[in-house]
Amino acid sequence: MSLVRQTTNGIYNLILGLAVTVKHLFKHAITLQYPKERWTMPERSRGTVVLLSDTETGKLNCTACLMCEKACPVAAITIEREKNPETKKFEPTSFTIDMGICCYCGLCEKACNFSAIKLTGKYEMSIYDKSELIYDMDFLQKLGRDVKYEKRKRVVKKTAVKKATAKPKTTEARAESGDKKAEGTSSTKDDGDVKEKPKNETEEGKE
Amino acid sequence: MDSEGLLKYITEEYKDKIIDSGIVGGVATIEVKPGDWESIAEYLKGDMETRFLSVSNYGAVDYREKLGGYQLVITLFSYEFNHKLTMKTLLPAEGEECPEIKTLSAVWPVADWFERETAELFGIVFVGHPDPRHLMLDEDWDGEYPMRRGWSGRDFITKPDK
Amino acid sequence: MTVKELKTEEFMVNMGPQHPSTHGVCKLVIKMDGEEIKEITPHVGFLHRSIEKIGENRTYAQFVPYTDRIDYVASMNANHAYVIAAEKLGGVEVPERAEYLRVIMAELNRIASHLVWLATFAIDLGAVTPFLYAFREREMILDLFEMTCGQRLTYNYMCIGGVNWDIPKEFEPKLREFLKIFPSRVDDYEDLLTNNPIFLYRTKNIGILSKETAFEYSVSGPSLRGSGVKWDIRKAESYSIYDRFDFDIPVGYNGDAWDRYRVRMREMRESAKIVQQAIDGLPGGDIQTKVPRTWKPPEGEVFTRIEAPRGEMAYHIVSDGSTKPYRMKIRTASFCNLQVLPIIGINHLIADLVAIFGSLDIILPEVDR
Amino acid sequence: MFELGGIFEAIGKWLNGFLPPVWVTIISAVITGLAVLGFLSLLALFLVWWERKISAHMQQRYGPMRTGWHGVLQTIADGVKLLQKEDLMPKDADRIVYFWAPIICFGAAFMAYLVVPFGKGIIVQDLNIGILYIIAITTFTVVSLLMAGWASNNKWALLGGMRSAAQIISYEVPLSLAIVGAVMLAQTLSMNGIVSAQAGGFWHWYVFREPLGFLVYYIAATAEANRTPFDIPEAEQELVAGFNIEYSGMKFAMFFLAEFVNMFTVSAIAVTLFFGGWQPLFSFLGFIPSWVWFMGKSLVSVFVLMWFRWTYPRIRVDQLMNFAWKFLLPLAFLNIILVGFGIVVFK
Repeated sequence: MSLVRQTTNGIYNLILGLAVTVKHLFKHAITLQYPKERWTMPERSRGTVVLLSDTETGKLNCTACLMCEKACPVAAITIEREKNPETKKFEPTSFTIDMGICCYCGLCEKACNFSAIKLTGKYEMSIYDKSELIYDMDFLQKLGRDVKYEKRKRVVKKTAVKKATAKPKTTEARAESGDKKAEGTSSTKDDGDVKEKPKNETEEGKE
Repeated sequence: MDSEGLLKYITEEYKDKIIDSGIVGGVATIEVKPGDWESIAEYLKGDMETRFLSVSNYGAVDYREKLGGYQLVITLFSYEFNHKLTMKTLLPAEGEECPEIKTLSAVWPVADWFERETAELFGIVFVGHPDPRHLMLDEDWDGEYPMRRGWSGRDFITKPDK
Repeated sequence: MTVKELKTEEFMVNMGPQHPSTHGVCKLVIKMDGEEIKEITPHVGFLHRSIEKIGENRTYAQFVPYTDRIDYVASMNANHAYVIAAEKLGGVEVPERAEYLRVIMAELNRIASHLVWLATFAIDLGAVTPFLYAFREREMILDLFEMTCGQRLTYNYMCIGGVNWDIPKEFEPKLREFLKIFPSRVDDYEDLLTNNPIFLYRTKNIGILSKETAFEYSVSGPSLRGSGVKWDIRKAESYSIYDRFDFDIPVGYNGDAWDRYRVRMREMRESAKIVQQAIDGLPGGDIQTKVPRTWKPPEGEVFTRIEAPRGEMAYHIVSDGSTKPYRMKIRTASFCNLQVLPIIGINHLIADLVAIFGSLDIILPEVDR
Repeated sequence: MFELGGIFEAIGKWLNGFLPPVWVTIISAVITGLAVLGFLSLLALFLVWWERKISAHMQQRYGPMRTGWHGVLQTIADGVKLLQKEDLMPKDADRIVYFWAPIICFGAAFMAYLVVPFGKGIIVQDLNIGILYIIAITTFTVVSLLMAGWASNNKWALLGGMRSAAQIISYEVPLSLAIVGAVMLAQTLSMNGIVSAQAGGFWHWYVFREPLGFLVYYIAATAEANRTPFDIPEAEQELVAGFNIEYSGMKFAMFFLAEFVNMFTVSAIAVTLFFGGWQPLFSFLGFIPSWVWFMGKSLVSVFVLMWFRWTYPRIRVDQLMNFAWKFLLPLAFLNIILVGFGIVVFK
């Protein structure tokens, strides 16, 4: 008797499975025909890193404070800088990112106080030669030309409650750097031995 | 038993074997002599009051600069009583020396792989281990121990060529 | 030639590192008698990146992206395990909203991880279609993650002191839509597999993991619960804010592959329940406690563990008071769970080994770290 | 109208008009051979595409979409790719056996079509032992799979070959016994004879006379054609790809096409034996050409096989054997007894 019940049960469940697949046969496909159709990447999408420039002057926002270089866990960012004799401010002379080792974590964007570096929704950056993955400053600036962004306001005091829609990191990063300034610049020193980089000339107080 | 009660019980029960004890980060912690490592583990597993049937974590810390040796750390826990215990021991060693200690894999079979990993990465010899092959590293690894402090076999950060 | 003269011989087979059913680069050296398995020797380490050593060379904040890579199928849970440990080490308080967001993300990722497991488990048994169905639902979860943190696989969502991004406006309606359709989708999978006689034949009484063996090998997570042990760190130690939610711990009875399958299927529904409660009770407020950029936790050590989708994930961090950990030991579930494979996989056919391996839900980067 | 059978007869008559009979025989043999080969190649190409589309839509995907309308030319593109591939042979392979295995596999699949009645009068040779011939010739497949598994000198391939030998030989027994039921009812071994015995509406089809026989036949045929849930000789997840693991290029393509041709073969036999062959559903639907009926029914049967494949998990090798010997074989015997009773009682 149990054999009969088992068999009928089994056949019922086999048919149940067939019903599920045939039900899906008449549903619309959910996949995308990739090169013809493309996803719209969400606003926060973390793809290729770009350097942002000022919308009015067209100059890079980067002030070569080396914060992103220090924040990078894989040391993909290399910055060389020079002091502009006129303005007495640092300017980057070379800014390279090795996208081959970049892990797209977004810590550089979080570390930046000047809206100079951003991870964008661009993702089709495949090339044949690995060395072409090392992006230089001009190329990064070119990539960042059409990227919309909000320039961070110079708010020193943090706001208490954030709206869900606002980009919370903006104010936080600001507030964080505010905290840090209060602490003094000595706290940046320990980052130094991650990479052999000049560590004492971080121009935090410049802003 | 909560951490304090457990610690109290264990320190009273194994008074003569425990060097140091305390609560570190909410977990009852005891330190024993390397010679007692295996015997106290067996006791703790068999003790009906503790019933440490399982190993949560088992590894080593290179304390050669600070304490002059490697510290073995094993965190035990008991499904039955839901309590944890960290047991430590310091293996004195200097330089490139490989200290020796008795294996725990007879007590908890899971310690097998933990010890194989610790052995190859720290250079601690587990005496009596049933299968002392390399686990993570190549079979023909050159004999350096990568998890030791100051190991500089390879640079961890590669810079792009300029 | 008489029958007596015919000799049979055991032979060795390398299953992996390139084999479709080892779920990554794991090599099993199998001694076989015909199709019957006599001995299994796992060889791991192909993916060894020495993440523990990397941890000693990175600041606490810089290490978060690396935790994504430990268990890339459940990165949120891996993030969670690490930030909890670091916060406990430094005594950082986390805002309530951040805790809720963490729980939502961790539970969603648990569902996603179990869906990947279901997909690969079904495909191991030869059923290809559930694979695509499971990935369809996983895509919905990944879309939610992507709109929140911008990535689909390695999220780097949690940071020490909270979470990096607040959820966007369109997150909540999408999540509720997902929670609404998800149970019916799980029903679909169950129709395809659970009581299918072929599936039952392939998984019932296969790879029985007894309670005792599970204890000895510190098996954790759904594989342990499949053996009938009601043990879940979310309940037993109640890290984060899990004590506020109402959910069950599904357990099996025999510890065979089918029980482990059932436990995971039911766990997906329980996780959906937790997410529902969390999104309903999501408070407003801050999402991050300010942690200085070069954060130095006090000297000391900490041991914390969480219930990751594959089981217990624990961090043992030793701090010497500098910006970088002095030592970081990561205990992952797969590392211990894989060790029972030579015990429970023996005397089965090679087709069963594939089923057992699938039912244990091993992920190799977690074993090798 | 549109009956193809007439065309072949007309060609024969026309040739007979001016050629000696020997030449007619040779030419017609060549023509039929080429026709069957061409038909099967097209059929296999179509079936491969069809399976891809069915599986894709069952999984809410599109499947091939680029080559031609909805990717109809995809299989041809794949075939061209396979042709261009290097023909690899493992160093320690048994060269002769390795070379011949795919040819025998494809040849056996091809030969079965000699006696399949595609429509009224469309049959290459109506042998009076047609069904016996098919059973005999399809068994060659197992030889080729075993050859492939052995010659590859690969442990996985050997396991696959052994599995296939065990499986196909086991399932041959219930399969043949299920066919016996239909033969008893039709009182003939000729394929055309079996079809004509089921004339006059669908209630005369043998599937309603002996449903048990049909069930046993269909399950055994699924195994015979190496389809999921009985595709254990290939079993990509366990044996990587089983017997054809070392094959590449055109040799692999031959195995691949043979699998699809075999799938159509078992469907065609199922249609012939149990669904009235090229007979229409109702006799008033007779204006639709008979070959359309035959192809339609066969493709439905093929669809069901594909449907199985994309729904079920794979059964284990020992369970497969148990199922054949302990379940299907008694059922097949029961079917013969029931059919015998039926013939005696209702005659």
